Amino acid sequence: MTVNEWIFVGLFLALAWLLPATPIILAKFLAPKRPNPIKQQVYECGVETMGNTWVQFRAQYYIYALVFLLFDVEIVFLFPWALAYNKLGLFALFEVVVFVVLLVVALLYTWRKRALEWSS
Amino acid sequence: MVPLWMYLLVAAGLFSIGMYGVLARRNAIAILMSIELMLNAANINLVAFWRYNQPAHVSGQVFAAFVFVVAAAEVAVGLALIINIYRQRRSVVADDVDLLKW
Amino acid sequence: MELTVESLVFLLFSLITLGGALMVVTTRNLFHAALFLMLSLFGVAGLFALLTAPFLAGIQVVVYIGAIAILIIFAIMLTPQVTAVPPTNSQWIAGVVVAVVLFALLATIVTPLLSELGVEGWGAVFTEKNPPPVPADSIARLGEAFVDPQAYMLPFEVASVLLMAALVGAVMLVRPARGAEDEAPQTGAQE
Amino acid sequence: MTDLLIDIGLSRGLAVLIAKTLGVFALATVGLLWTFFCIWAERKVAARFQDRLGPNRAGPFGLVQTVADAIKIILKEDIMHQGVDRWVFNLAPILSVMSVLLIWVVIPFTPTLIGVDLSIGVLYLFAVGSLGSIAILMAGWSSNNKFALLGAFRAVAQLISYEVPMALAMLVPVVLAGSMSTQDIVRSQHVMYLIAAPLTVLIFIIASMAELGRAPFDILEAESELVAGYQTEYSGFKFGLFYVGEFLHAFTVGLLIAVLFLGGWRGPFAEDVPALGFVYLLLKSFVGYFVVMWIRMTLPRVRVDQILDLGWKFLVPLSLVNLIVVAFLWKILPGTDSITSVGDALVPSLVLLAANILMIAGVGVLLREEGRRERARIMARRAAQPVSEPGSVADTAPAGAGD
Repeated sequence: MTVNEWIFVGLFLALAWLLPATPIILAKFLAPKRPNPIKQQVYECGVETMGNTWVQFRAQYYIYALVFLLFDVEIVFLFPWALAYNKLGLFALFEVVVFVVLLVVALLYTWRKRALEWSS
Repeated sequence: MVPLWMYLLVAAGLFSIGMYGVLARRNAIAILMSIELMLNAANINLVAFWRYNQPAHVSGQVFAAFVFVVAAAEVAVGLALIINIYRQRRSVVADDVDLLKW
Repeated sequence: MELTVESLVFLLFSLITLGGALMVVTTRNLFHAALFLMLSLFGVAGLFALLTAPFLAGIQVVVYIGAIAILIIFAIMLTPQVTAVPPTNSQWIAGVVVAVVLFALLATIVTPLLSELGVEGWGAVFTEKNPPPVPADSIARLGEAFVDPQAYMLPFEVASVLLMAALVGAVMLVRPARGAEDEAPQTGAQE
Repeated sequence: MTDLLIDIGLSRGLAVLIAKTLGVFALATVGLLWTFFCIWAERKVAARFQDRLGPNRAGPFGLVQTVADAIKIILKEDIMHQGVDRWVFNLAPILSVMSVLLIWVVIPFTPTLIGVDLSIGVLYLFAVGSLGSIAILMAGWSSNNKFALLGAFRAVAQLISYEVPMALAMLVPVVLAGSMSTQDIVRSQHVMYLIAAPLTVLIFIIASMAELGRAPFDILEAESELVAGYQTEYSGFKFGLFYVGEFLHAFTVGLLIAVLFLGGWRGPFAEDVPALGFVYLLLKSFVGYFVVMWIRMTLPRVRVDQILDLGWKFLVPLSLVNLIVVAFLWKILPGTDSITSVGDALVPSLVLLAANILMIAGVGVLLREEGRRERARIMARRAAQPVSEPGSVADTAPAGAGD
């Protein structure tokens, strides 16, 4: 485990985006550009758009993101456990079961409270 | 490697920026983001000290990992509070929420 | 500081981190602030990778960029005042002063500047440059430590309890009140 | 490569840097060009599924069709309508392609050819996978369009819901191999993990389909509801990049299935002739890719609430149970911590296979019961109120035909 293994990833991040960016830049020179006010309107099935785009969203989205965040953190903790699994005893598995069950209880709570319904 | 104090300096800068954000931003969500910056500054310090002083021990990494848990819980509940307040008062400006102030 | 590849990379990631952070606290547009927050936290992930903590770098991206940032953006959309309010409040000058003073204090404590100038007894000197290498099985050891009753078993389980409490509490707060649907949108369509 | 550069008189550091830079460009270029072939292959397969011929004019078997399409799309006007957030708008398609290309960094093509064998390989896959949702949010937000924004939000809700079962499925190979490095996972598959963990593979495929945002999970761009979702305002090559990203992702799912569950480059003589390993990997990933296409061509679109329910109320609990059962059996079976040959791995794999079949049967029974209850509920509702629900026609419309 060294820092060096990241050199390739770093270089990839630094350079590889140039490839998808090239056609965009190329298109800037090649593609025609004849803007007019009607063409530049926001697309809304031919109707002129009304009001602000940033309409208020339902809280449902937030609840899904919330459950996701907490499960995400849990999974991240499972990774080192899975890595060391062969060296650990059955007791370690039991601990992880407790760890997982606690969060599943929270999921069940959310479920029972009907917060995980799309149309509440 | 670069000397340890450079990492600490970056963390100090990040913490100060976060501090400014907490003090000066009006929007409660922006304040929460600034708090995230401060938590990250603390995390940089934890990891840097672990790396430079006791890389053979796991404690530093373990603590940093628990900071992630706390950060996640804090953001989840904090944003939920903000959303709830927004519902009741139609505002996310932290100064408007002064019911408990005297 | 001699110019090695490592120090250059360090400099780059520090600039990303601090620059992104500065934009977070100064940008007017909250959505942009959230994007800059991601950039800044990505810089921190880079610093972790540079500190030979690849696992933490991975978590940083998964948890912060993949989850927390999305949660923040969702919350921004739920409270649509993206650019409506001025970004700073009346005490922003005081905020600048506090932040600058704090930074100056911390900087004098952590950098060897003062001890080089001859001031003794102020701050510690953190000039270690060549720490011992990180053991190759560091992540596996982390996994063992999490479930070892002698080490971090209790915090590990408590972390799960904390997550559970956070989830239940946050769902309780956000869940739309039954029946009384007070979410009449003032801007029209509601998805 | 590095040695060659040192021989012609470069310093070691510079030589490594140049070699790696070339590697980066080679990998990214091959990845992107490969997409051309994937698009052609998918169109051909889709055509066969729908009893058509597919592209057959440009070049032999229509192979050059995609190139022609690319040239056409690059010459299209790139419309920047009013109110877009320029920077974010332009960055989103690039990020969308990058989030897929970055996966290729840790794919072991042969025993020796791999971008970099990260020690946290699988966690890296998980981390990179989450970048895609950021790209979608950026695209939807910067478009200043209600359809785009709603589409982006639905898409992200779907993506994040399926990231959890996907990560839990990826944990199973980590448990079995005792390593997060993709190369180690391939090396330790003396018997493919498909045998040991078929349920995991199923979960992985379903979750990946949802991550792809393809039929039956294509509410991201449900034409009948949201125009084109978050891509609504994109035109010209920026739209093309989203398109490329989607097809590249579809093939990458095949690659991941091959690497994590089908033994990657493993096969007869692959250790001795690395090129052979590459061929095996390609064949295996086309198997995975074909399954993905097959599902896409066959199943109709699922409603948004059904998608989220399927994710949270079915796949997440199932994948947690699956992970724990596999881990438990792996622990109590003797000799699983020192597997070095096919013989060592065979017995535990078969036991796990039996357990998996039991689990799948159990899940099947549960699903049947649930299906019956659901049907009874619908019948009861129908009886109470004979008018058919509005909107149900659009919701169950089959997915768009071939592209």
